[in-house]
Amino acid sequence: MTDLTVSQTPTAQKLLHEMLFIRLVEETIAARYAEQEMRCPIHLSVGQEAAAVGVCQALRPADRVFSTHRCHAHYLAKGGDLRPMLAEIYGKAAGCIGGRGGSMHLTDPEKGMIASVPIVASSIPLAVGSALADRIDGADRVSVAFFGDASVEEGVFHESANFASLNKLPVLFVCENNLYSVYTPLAQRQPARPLAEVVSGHAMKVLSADGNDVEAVLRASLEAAEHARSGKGPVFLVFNTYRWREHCGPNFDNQLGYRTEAEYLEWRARDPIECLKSKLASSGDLDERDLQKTQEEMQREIDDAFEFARAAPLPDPSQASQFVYA
Amino acid sequence: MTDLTVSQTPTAQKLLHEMLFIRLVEETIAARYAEQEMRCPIHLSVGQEAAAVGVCQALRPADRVFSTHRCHAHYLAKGGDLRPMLAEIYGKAAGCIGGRGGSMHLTDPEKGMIASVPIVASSIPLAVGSALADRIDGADRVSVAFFGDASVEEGVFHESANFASLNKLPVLFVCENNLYSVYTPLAQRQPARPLAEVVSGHAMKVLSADGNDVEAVLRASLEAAEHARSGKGPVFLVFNTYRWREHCGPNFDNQLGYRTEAEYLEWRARDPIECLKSKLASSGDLDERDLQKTQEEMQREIDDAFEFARAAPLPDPSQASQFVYA
Amino acid sequence: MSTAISELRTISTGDAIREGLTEVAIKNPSVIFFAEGVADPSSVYGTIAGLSKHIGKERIIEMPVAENALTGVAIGAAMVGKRPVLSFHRVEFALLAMEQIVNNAAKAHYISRGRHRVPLVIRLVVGRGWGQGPEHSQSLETMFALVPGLKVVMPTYPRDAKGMAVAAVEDDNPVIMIEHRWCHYARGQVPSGYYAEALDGPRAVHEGKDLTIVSSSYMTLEAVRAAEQLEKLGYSATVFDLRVVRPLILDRVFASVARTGRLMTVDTGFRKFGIGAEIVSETVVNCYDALKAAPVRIGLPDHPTPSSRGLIPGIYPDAARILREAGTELCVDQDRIEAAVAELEVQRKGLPIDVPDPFFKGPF
Amino acid sequence: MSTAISELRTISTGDAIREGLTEVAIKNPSVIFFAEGVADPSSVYGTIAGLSKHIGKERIIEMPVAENALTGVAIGAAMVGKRPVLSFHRVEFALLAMEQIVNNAAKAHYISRGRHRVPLVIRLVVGRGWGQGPEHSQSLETMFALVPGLKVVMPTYPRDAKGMAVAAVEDDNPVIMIEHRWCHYARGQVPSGYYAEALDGPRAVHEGKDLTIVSSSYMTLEAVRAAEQLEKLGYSATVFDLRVVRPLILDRVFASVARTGRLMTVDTGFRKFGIGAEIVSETVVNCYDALKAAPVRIGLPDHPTPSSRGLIPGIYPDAARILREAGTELCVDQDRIEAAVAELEVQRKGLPIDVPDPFFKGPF
Ligand SMILES: Cc1ncc(C[n+]2csc(CCOP(=O)(O)OP(=O)(O)O)c2C)c(N)n1
Ligand SMILES: Cc1ncc(C[n+]2csc(CCOP(=O)(O)OP(=O)(O)O)c2C)c(N)n1
Ligand SMILES: [Mg+2]
Ligand SMILES: [Mg+2]
Repeated sequence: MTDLTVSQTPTAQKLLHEMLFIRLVEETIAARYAEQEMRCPIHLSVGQEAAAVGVCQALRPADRVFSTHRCHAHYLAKGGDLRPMLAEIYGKAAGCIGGRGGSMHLTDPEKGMIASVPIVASSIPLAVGSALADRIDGADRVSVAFFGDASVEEGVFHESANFASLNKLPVLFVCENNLYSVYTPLAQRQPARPLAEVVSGHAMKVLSADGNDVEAVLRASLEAAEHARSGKGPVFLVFNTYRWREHCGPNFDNQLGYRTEAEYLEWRARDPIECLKSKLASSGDLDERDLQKTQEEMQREIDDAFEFARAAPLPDPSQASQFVYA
Repeated sequence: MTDLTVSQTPTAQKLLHEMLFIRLVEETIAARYAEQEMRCPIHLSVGQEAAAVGVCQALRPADRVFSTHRCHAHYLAKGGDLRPMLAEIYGKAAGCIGGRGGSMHLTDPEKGMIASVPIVASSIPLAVGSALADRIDGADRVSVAFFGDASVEEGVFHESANFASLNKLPVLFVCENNLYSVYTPLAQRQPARPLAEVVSGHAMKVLSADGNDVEAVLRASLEAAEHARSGKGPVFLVFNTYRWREHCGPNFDNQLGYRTEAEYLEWRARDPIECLKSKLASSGDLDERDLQKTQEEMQREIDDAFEFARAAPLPDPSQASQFVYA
Repeated sequence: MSTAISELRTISTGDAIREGLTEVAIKNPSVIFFAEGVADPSSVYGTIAGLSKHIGKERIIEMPVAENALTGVAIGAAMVGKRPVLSFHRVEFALLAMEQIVNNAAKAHYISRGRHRVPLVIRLVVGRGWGQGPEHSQSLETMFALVPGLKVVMPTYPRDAKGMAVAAVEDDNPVIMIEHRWCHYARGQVPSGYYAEALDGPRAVHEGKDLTIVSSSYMTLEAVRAAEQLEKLGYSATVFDLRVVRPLILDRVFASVARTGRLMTVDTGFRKFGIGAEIVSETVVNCYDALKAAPVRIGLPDHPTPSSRGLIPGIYPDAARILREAGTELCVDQDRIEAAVAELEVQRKGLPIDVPDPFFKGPF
Repeated sequence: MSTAISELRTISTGDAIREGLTEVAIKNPSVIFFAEGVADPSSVYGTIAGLSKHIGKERIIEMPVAENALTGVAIGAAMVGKRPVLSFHRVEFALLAMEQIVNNAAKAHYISRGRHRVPLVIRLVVGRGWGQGPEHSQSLETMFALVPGLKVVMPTYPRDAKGMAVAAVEDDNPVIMIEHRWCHYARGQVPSGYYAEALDGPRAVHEGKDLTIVSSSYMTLEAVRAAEQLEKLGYSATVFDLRVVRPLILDRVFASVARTGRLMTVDTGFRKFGIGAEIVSETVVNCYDALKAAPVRIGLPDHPTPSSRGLIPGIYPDAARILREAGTELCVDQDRIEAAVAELEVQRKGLPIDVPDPFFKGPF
C-alpha cells in the first residue's frame, strides 16, 4: 500500500457507521415489507454489510460500481442517496430510476453506482467495459463488479476475467461468497476447491479476507484497488460471508431445512457489526452512548425517508413509454 | 495404467498408419480443392494428426467423440468411413449426412463420431451430456470433446468443465493447442500462463503431452481415459501442435505475416509422422519399402474414394425439407 | 385421451404440470430433470417438487447457474437417448442458451439427416407482476417460434397443461414450453393419472359466430372472459387457445374466420413482431374473401415492462381491452361496451394491477 | 447529405462500409472497434481493415472468442462514453450474446430513465453460399427486431451502406447492423468523405404503380431485377429497400400500397415469423380498403439451410421467384412470365447456385 491510500483509510468508526446505516435501512425494509407497499422482489444483504462497506471505503468517488439483484448495500456503501433508493423500491416517480426497476436495479451514476442488473453475472462484463474505457482514456479509475458465489458458474464471468487479465484492466472482481445460490449450497454447484481458486486459470491476482471483518475487507480492497489502479491488472477478491434472511424476501427461512440452524447461528455470532463493536470496545474506542445516539439519528433519517417514499406519488403510466430510445 | 488398457495399446506401426492415412486424405483434399467441386469451407488438420490419432487410439469403439469445424482427423481417427466423408465434403447424397453439413459437420454415429459442430466450443457441453447419460445408466464409456485453443475462451467451456468436475463425469476435454485462432495468436487472446492451467479453477485433472508425439499423446490419453472411466472424473488434456496450412482452405498462408516462416519451419521439422518414422527407423522397426507399399495402397483407396465422391449424385432438392422434425 | 378411470380434481395449472411431469417420469425411465434448485424447497414454483419420491435421485440433476452449458448438456444427453426436462425460472435465462437452442437443439436432427433426435423439453416461465421489472417479465415466444426444428407450446388451462407437459416429454423433438406464471395459479378440473394432450394446434375454448379470437397462454383467460361479457351484449366470439406456436397450424382458425369474417389476436408478448403478425398474415391470405374488416392485433406495447405498478396500467392486455377492441371491430355501441367493462372492473373487486385475477378458477 | 465536394467512385458495399466506419472513427475519438481478428490480414472481410493507419491501436480491440462477455464489455464501455463497433463474422455468433443484447444493450437507457445511453453498433454478417451450412447462414433479423430499445438496420447498396454505417455509429442507441455477405460484393457509386444516411425507414429504389414490393438487404437486389423484367412486360412495381427493420416505419409503404393496392414482401430470413409478417399485418390494417389482393410474403422455407448446392435450389428467393409471384399477383400471362424468367437465367450465364450474381454491379 502506498502512503496515498493509507492517508485515505477511513476510521473504524466510519466503517461501523456505514455498516450500521445499511443494516438499519434493510431491517426497516424487512419490517415494513409485509405492508405490501414495496411491491417488487427484494434481496437483503443483512449479515453481508462488511463486504459492501469494506470495498467501497477503499474506492474513490469517481470509481465505478456494478452490482446484482442484491444491490442495496452496494448502493448505500458507494454513497447512493437513501430517498431515491426507497422511492425506487416503493415504485415511485421519485425513485432513482423512476420506479422502472425496483429493488434489483439500484442506480446512482453521480455517486458511481452505475448499474445493478438482476441477471446473474450479467453486469460483470459491464464493469470490464468501463475499465477498458478508462484504460483507453488513461483515466485513473477503478471499476468494481460485485457478485455472488453463483456468478462464477456463469461462462460470462470467465470470459470477462480472461479479457480483463489479458488487457490488465483496472477491475476488481468482488465475490461475496455467502455459500448459497437461492437454496442451493456451493457443494451442489461447484467442485470442491477454495472459491478463490476459480480464477487460477486466468493469471489474475487473488486476495481473500474474512468477509465479516470489515477492516480485513478494507485492507484487501485497498491493496487490490492500488494494484488495479497502477496498471498491474485486475484482482479477484473473495469474501466469505452469510446472508441471514431468505434469498428473496424479508423473512428468516431456516425452517425450510436447506441450511442448518447451527450454521446460521455460527454466522450470526460473527455479525460484522457486533464484531467491530467488540473490537472497538476491547480497545476502549467504543462510546456506547454516542453510538446509541448516532443509531437513533440514523433511524430517524431512515424513517423519514420511508415516509417520503411511501407518500410519494406513483409515476404516471404515460411515462412507461418514455426513454425507449435516446 | 491398468493391464487392461495396456493390453489394448496399439503398435507404433498402427499409429503411423493412422496418421499417414489422415495426412494423405487431407493432402488430397488440398490438392483437389481448387477444382471447386468441394464447395464448402474446409479446415485441415495437416500437422496435427498425432493428437487425433493418439487420443482415438486410447478409446474403445463405444466411446463417443464430439468435434469442431476442424473434424476430418477426428472422424477418421475414430474409424469414420472415408467415402461418406468425402461425399459429404463434395455435397453429395452419399455424404455421411447427405450433404447437409459439409466438411465442418462430419458425423458417423455407428463409429462413435457423434457430432461435429462448427460453432466454437458449442459441442463441448454435448460431450458432457453424453457422459452424464452414461453415468446415469452406469455405462462404461468415455465421451471426448475435441476443441482448439480458442474454445477455452468461450464461457461454455468453463461452465461445462465446472459441471463435469462437480459430477465427476467421464469426459475427456481435449485441447489441441495450435497456437492460433484463425490469424490471432494466443498471446492476443489469453493472458500469459500455460494453457494447461486454464482449468485450474475447476479442480480437474490435467495432463499435457507433446502434441506432435503420437505415443506421448496416446500415453496421456490412456491414462486420462482410465481415470475418467473409473469414475474419478474428467480430465483436461492439452496437446501443443501446429496447423501447417491456412485456417480455412487448402493453401499455405505464411506469406500473410501473421506468423513467421521460422515458426512454421520449426514446427514442420517436428512433423508427427516423420518424428515417429525416425524413431522407428532408429530402433530398426521401420520397413521403408513396406511403408511405401502401404502408402501407395492407401493413396489408391483414397483416390477411389475421391472418384466415388466426385461422381456421386447430388442430393435431390426435395430432400432439403426433410428431417426438420422427428 | 382416456379419462374413463381417472378421477377429476380441481387443481392449479402449476400443480397439473407437476403431475404431468411426474407421471411421464415414472412411466419413462429416460426422463431426467435439470433445474437450478431442482430439489430445493421451491423446486421451480413447485412444478417439479417431490420427484425424488418417484424416481431416482440420479435423474434429478442440479444445474449450476450456467444456462448455456447446461442446455448443451441436456441436448447431448438427449442425443444419446435421454429425455431431459430443463426448467428455467424465467424466459430471460434462456437468452444465455440461445446458441445451444438454435443451433444444436433445433438442428441436430436436421443436420444429421435424422440420425440424431433431441427429445428435450425446455420450460420457460414468463414472470409478471409484483414489480418483476424488464429483465424478469419478457415473453419472447417469437424468438423461439422463428426457429425451424423447435416446437413451441404455451399451455393455459390445468387439464391441457398436464397433458401437454406429458406430450412435450413424449415428443421426439426439442419442445420449448412457455408457461405464464399467472397461468400457474389458474385452477380447473384435471384428471388424475397418465394422459397426453396432442400438440396439434389451437383449440376452440369458447364458441361464437361474430368474431374469431386467437389468444395464447394467460391471454386466453382474459379473452374468454371478454367473450363472455360480449355474449351478454348479444355478440359472440370463438376463442382459440393457441397452445402450439410452432409448428403453427391454423386450419381451424381459417375455418372459423371463414364463418366470422373477423380476426383478433392477443399475445402475451410484444405486439410488434409478435405471434399475431404471423397469424394475421396467414389468415389474410387464406380468408381474403371472407374477411369483413381488418384483423386486430393486441399485445404488449413497444417498450420494456417496468417494475412499478404505477407504470403498468395500459401495458398488459386484459378482458377490458379485448372487449373494447371487439366492440370497435363489431361496431357495438360504445356505451354498452363501457358498461360491460365496468362490470369486469367490479368483478375484479379492486385488486391491485400486479396480481392475477382470482376470477381464473375453473372448473374450465 | 452533402456530396458537393465529394468524389464518386464505384466500390463494393463491403468497401463502402469500411470507408464509413473509418471516416466516423477519424471524426469521433470515442469510436472503438472490437472483433475477433480485429487487425488480422482479413479484418472481417476487409470491412475494418487498415484502421490503425487512422486511429490509435488502443481503439482497436482484439476479442477473444467470447462473444457474450465482449458484447457486455462493449455495452459497459458505451455506457461510460465510448462508441463501440462490434463486428461478428456471422449472425449466429450473436446468439451467444443475446442476454447482453436483449437485457443490457436494449434496456440500459430505459431502465436508467435515460441516464445511460448505449451508442453501440453490433455488425452481424449473414453467411450465404459455398456450403456454409445451417449454423453459418442464418439471417435471424426477427430475433433482434422483436426487442424494443434496439435499432436494427440492413443496408444493401454501397452508397447507402456507407452512410448508414456512419449513422449507426452516430446514433445514441444500440444498432444491430445485419449485413448480407452477398451485398458486400455488390458494387456501386459511393461518395468519398464523411456523410451519414439517416436511419429513417424504407426507401423506394424503383418506382412503379401496379405492385409494392418491400424487400431487405440482398433481396432488394433481386427484387429490383425482377421489377425491371416486369417492366418489359408492361407492369411496374415500386420496390422499397427496407433498410431499417426497427423502428419499423411503414408510412411510405402505406402510401405506396394505397396507390398500387398490392403488397409483396421479400425476406432474407425465414418467411415464417419473418419481417414480412409484421409488414403485411400493419399494411392490411392501414390500407384495408385499398388492397386489391391478399399480400404475398416471400422468404426462406421452414427448415435450416443445408450445405450442399444440390439442396439449395428453391431455398433462397430470387428474381425469378419474385417475378413469378408478381405475375400471379398481377394476373400476368404465365408464358410471358416464364419467358422473362428465362431471360434472367440467361443473364446469370450458368453460374453455380452458391455464388452471387455478377449482375449486382452499380452504378446504383
Ligand atoms: C442468468 C440467471 N440465472 C438464474 C437467475 C435466478 N437467480 C437469481 S439470484 C440467484 C442466486 C445467485 O446466487 P449468488 O450469485 O450466490 O448471489 P446471492 O443471491 O447469494 O447474493 C439466481 C440463481 C438469474 N437471475 N439469472
Ligand atoms: C462462437 C464462434 N465464434 C467465432 C467463430 C469463428 N471461428 C471459426 S474457427 C475459429 C478459430 C477457432 O480457433 P481454435 O479453437 O483454436 O481452433 P483451430 O481453428 O485453431 O483448430 C473461429 C474464431 C465460430 N465459428 N464460432
Ligand atoms: Mg450466494
Ligand atoms: Mg487454434
